[in-house]
Amino acid sequence: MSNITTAPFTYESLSQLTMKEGVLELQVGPAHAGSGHMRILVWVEGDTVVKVDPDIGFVHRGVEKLSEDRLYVKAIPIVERPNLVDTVNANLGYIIALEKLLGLEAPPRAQYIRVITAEISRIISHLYGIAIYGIFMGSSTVFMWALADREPFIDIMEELTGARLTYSHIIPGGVRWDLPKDFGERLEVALKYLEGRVSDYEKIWMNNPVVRARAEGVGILSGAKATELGVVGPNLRASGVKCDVRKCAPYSVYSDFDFDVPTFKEGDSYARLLIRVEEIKQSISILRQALKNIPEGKIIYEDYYKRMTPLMKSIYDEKGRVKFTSLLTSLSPPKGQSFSRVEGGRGEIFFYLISDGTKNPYRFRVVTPSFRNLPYFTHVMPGHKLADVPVIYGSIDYFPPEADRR
Amino acid sequence: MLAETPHAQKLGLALGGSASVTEDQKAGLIEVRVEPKFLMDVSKKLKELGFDHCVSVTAVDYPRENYMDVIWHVSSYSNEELGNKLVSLTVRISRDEPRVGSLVGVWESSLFSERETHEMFGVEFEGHPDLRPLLLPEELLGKWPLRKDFILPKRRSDLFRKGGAQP
Amino acid sequence: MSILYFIPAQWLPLIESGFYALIFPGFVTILLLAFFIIWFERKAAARVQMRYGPLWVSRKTGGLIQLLADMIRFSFQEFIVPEGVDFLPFIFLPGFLLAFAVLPTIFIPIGPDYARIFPSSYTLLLASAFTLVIPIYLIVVGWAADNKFSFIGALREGYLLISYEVPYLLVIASAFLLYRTLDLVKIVNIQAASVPGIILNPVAAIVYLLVVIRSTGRVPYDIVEADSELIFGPYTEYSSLMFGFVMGVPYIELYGYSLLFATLFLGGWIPLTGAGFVGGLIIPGIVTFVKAVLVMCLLVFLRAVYPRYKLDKAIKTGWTWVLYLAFVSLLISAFVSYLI
Amino acid sequence: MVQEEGSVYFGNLDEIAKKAGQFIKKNRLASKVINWGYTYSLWPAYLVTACCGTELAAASGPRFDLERLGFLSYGNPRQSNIVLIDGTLTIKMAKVVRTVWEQMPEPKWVIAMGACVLDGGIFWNSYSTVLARDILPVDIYVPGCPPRPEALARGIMMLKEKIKKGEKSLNQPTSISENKEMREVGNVG
Repeated sequence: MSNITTAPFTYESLSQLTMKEGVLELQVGPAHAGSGHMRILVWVEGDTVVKVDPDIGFVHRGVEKLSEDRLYVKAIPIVERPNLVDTVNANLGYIIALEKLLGLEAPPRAQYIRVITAEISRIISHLYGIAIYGIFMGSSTVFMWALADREPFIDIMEELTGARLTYSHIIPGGVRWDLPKDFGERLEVALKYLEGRVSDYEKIWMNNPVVRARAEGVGILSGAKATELGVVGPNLRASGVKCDVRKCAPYSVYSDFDFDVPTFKEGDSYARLLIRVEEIKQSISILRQALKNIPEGKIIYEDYYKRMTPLMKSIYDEKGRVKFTSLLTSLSPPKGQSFSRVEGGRGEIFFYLISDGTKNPYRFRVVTPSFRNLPYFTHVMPGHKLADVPVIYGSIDYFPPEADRR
Repeated sequence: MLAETPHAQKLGLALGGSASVTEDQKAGLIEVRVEPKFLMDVSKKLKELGFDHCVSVTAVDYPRENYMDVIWHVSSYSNEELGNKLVSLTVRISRDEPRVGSLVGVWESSLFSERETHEMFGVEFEGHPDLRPLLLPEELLGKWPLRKDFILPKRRSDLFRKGGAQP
Repeated sequence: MSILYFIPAQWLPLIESGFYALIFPGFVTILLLAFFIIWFERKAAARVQMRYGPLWVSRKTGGLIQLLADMIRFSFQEFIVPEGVDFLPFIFLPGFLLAFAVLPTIFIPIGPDYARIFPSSYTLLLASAFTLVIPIYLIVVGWAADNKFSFIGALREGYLLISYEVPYLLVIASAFLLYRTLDLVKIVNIQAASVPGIILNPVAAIVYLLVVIRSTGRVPYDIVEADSELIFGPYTEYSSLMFGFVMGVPYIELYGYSLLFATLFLGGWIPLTGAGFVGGLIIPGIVTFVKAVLVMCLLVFLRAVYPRYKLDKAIKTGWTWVLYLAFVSLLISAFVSYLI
Repeated sequence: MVQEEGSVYFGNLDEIAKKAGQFIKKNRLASKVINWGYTYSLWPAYLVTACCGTELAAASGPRFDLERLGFLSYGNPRQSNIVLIDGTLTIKMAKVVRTVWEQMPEPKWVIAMGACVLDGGIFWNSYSTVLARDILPVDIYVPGCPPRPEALARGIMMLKEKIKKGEKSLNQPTSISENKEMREVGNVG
């Protein structure tokens, strides 16, 4: 199937296409088992897709506008909601941008805790992506397995933060809770379990002849084209472009860790599946290193600790818990701008903040990976068969609420 | 904080006199400010230098001063040295007639972001191939929600016009 | 025998064939079996997926009557006839589908004494002929529903029908070549004298199973229904009881195919044999029935393992490998029948 | 008596259906059996409106396994009987939800999941969201942001109780084209 030639993408008017004889317009979604929260307009000629037009915005809730209307701290939950599968990385990206504005840096222990939670979140996100890929290809077993394997990690995060998905764990200057005592052992058990399961996936899913027949050679995006279209994350690396923000522009304490950036040169749907599994393996290794090397110390910025009330200080010393101080709710960074780039589960999350010296951000800009992966619909899908549409869709791990967030 | 650092100087030399290049050291951001008429040339030069993809297109609204900043954030995948840099290419345009050239011809990755900026701010991207609305429903078209004069309700009671929150 | 005493002797064959068609292995058994097999499918898949599957509806039996609840719900839901459908085909075809799915079972003997009920020496031909009618109705259903997804589903059915019908007919031909008769009772008797057909010609059995998976829409060949692409293809617009019908059709079809498989390749009622209605039909019939149900369970279980195959590749496979295998099975049949 | 077109084949279908409906309503045993069938066969249409969909997926996953309760996510509104609004309703999505609701055969129910559809949640002053009660007659609200799968399971159990008692939702919003309030949502600025 390597001889698929991607039809050149042209912006001919839609009416012309629908008038053409033999071309059928299909509206896939939003109430469709293979669409998620978006509408994909697909024009097919025979069984071949001629043109695809993603119609997004069904989950557009105005995250940017709402964040400009809220206090800096109150924007954290709003930032988390669109990336509900991968909340920690979104949270982390926003906080890094905010800390740059404020001109402070979290202590090392807090940074390590951030990395640990971010990597757990990446594992959760990748497993969710594999699950969605499975159900789009018609295999409910992989959907169920991947969802089941998320649960141990959700449990661990729940023990740490008290919520299943929306943790709001990272705050300006540090994190809200210190790790519980037996956190390391519990995480190790979960990691061992996951390692065993990954080999199970390879047996039943990755080496399944039907999966290979459907995914290999489908939805090829070359490295050069991927660069031009600006796609991000595992999808980009599956096309052979070695760019991981954790490596090329390290943030937090990622420069302390020794890990690989897996790449595949095929750039097809199958490579995009494999790369997620490889990244899970890398995340496991990062988590082990982090657990081994985590330093002792404070989990909140020194200056903020000093300015805590005695009651809060006592709570912090006893339970390792940062109570929300009035300090955090009245943050007003100096005038200026800042940005952050974070490698989330689906790719690079970009935050851009402009402060005018008040308590609300003047301009709050977030670009999420799914939004930047939209060219997969317009550029990769045409030229394939109709049955390949859900395969490509599933392989790019597209999460509509994330793309529509603004 | 805005300073003529070595990076900025190098970039300024490469871009020629049509752009003013500064580096916001605190943010780690290289700012390139251009006049609208030089936008195309500068963007092409940036692409030649290796900034091969556009991360985001956005606008910042300043209603009191009556102008808008349209910002392209660009970075690089192919050049590892440039990979950890982020360049913001800023154009200041009038708020009454927000028109600016589209850079889809230079960075194809800015296609969807420009569509979005158009519907959120009303910025007209000249030469954009496809400026249909992307995210907003029909009811909100032409209201430019992200402009600063689009004000959200401040109190919850404003929302319940009919009174009584329960069905 | 005391009850039979009061019944006129000339009625007995009628009652026998009525029992055969309506109770066992006919209509009632088929309905119960459809309930069971759908439950088994959901339950087996759930087992693989580390879940319970349907349970709370009757916890002691493990949710066995889940389908009863679904059926009651379907029966009393509103039946929507969308604007723009072809009214008569849309209304009547689910019934036809159901009827034609049940019909093949009438021609398939489940016991040695079957010739009394349906004296014909062309039962193999009749059974396979009636099983092959259903896809045509499916195509009509997809056309009548006036929905693009239904239409595409119907087209897919058409493509697949043609590409897999040829291997199917070749397999039937190779069975004919192997046993040199079209009478299924004789076919089983030949197997009783030698060995079951699956040993005589394993290639034919494999091709047969492939075709069954395709034409009943089992995973990985659920290309026509394809819920994440076509949202159940030809059935998209059906609601309430009509959907209950069309949902049950593939399972009933599967039953017919499995019975045929049991008689053609698994030796039918071997090792039991006998005469009379009970001894020659019902008791050996249970053996055939169990064999058929096992085949069904195997085919239904594939859902837990495979994702969906792709249309063009399925057609390509149908015209290449499956067809080659079918020809090979023809050669093997010729060779084996020369030996025995 | 003039025969209407179509009644040639079927007799007077409407009359028959009416009589059957009345019989079922009067007959307590029949209505009990039917309601039993409904309670164990709740199939939501495959419609995800926002981010609570991830928790819906987790709820149908192995750990919580809502299929135990006879709750099976199904592809198509024509064959399902629940609209499960999982998460924020935007104006754009609300139209779709209403369409899906109108495509569904009677009887049908609505479960609204998440704080956003209940009273707005953290998106309460967003410019593009609406509340579920303006769109559909909601039977059960499942609060939470996002609600835990257990909460969803409890919502389903409550819906079962409601079906057994034969209760209907009190809120009957008009169809979307007549819903003025929704049209005005964009005008808050």
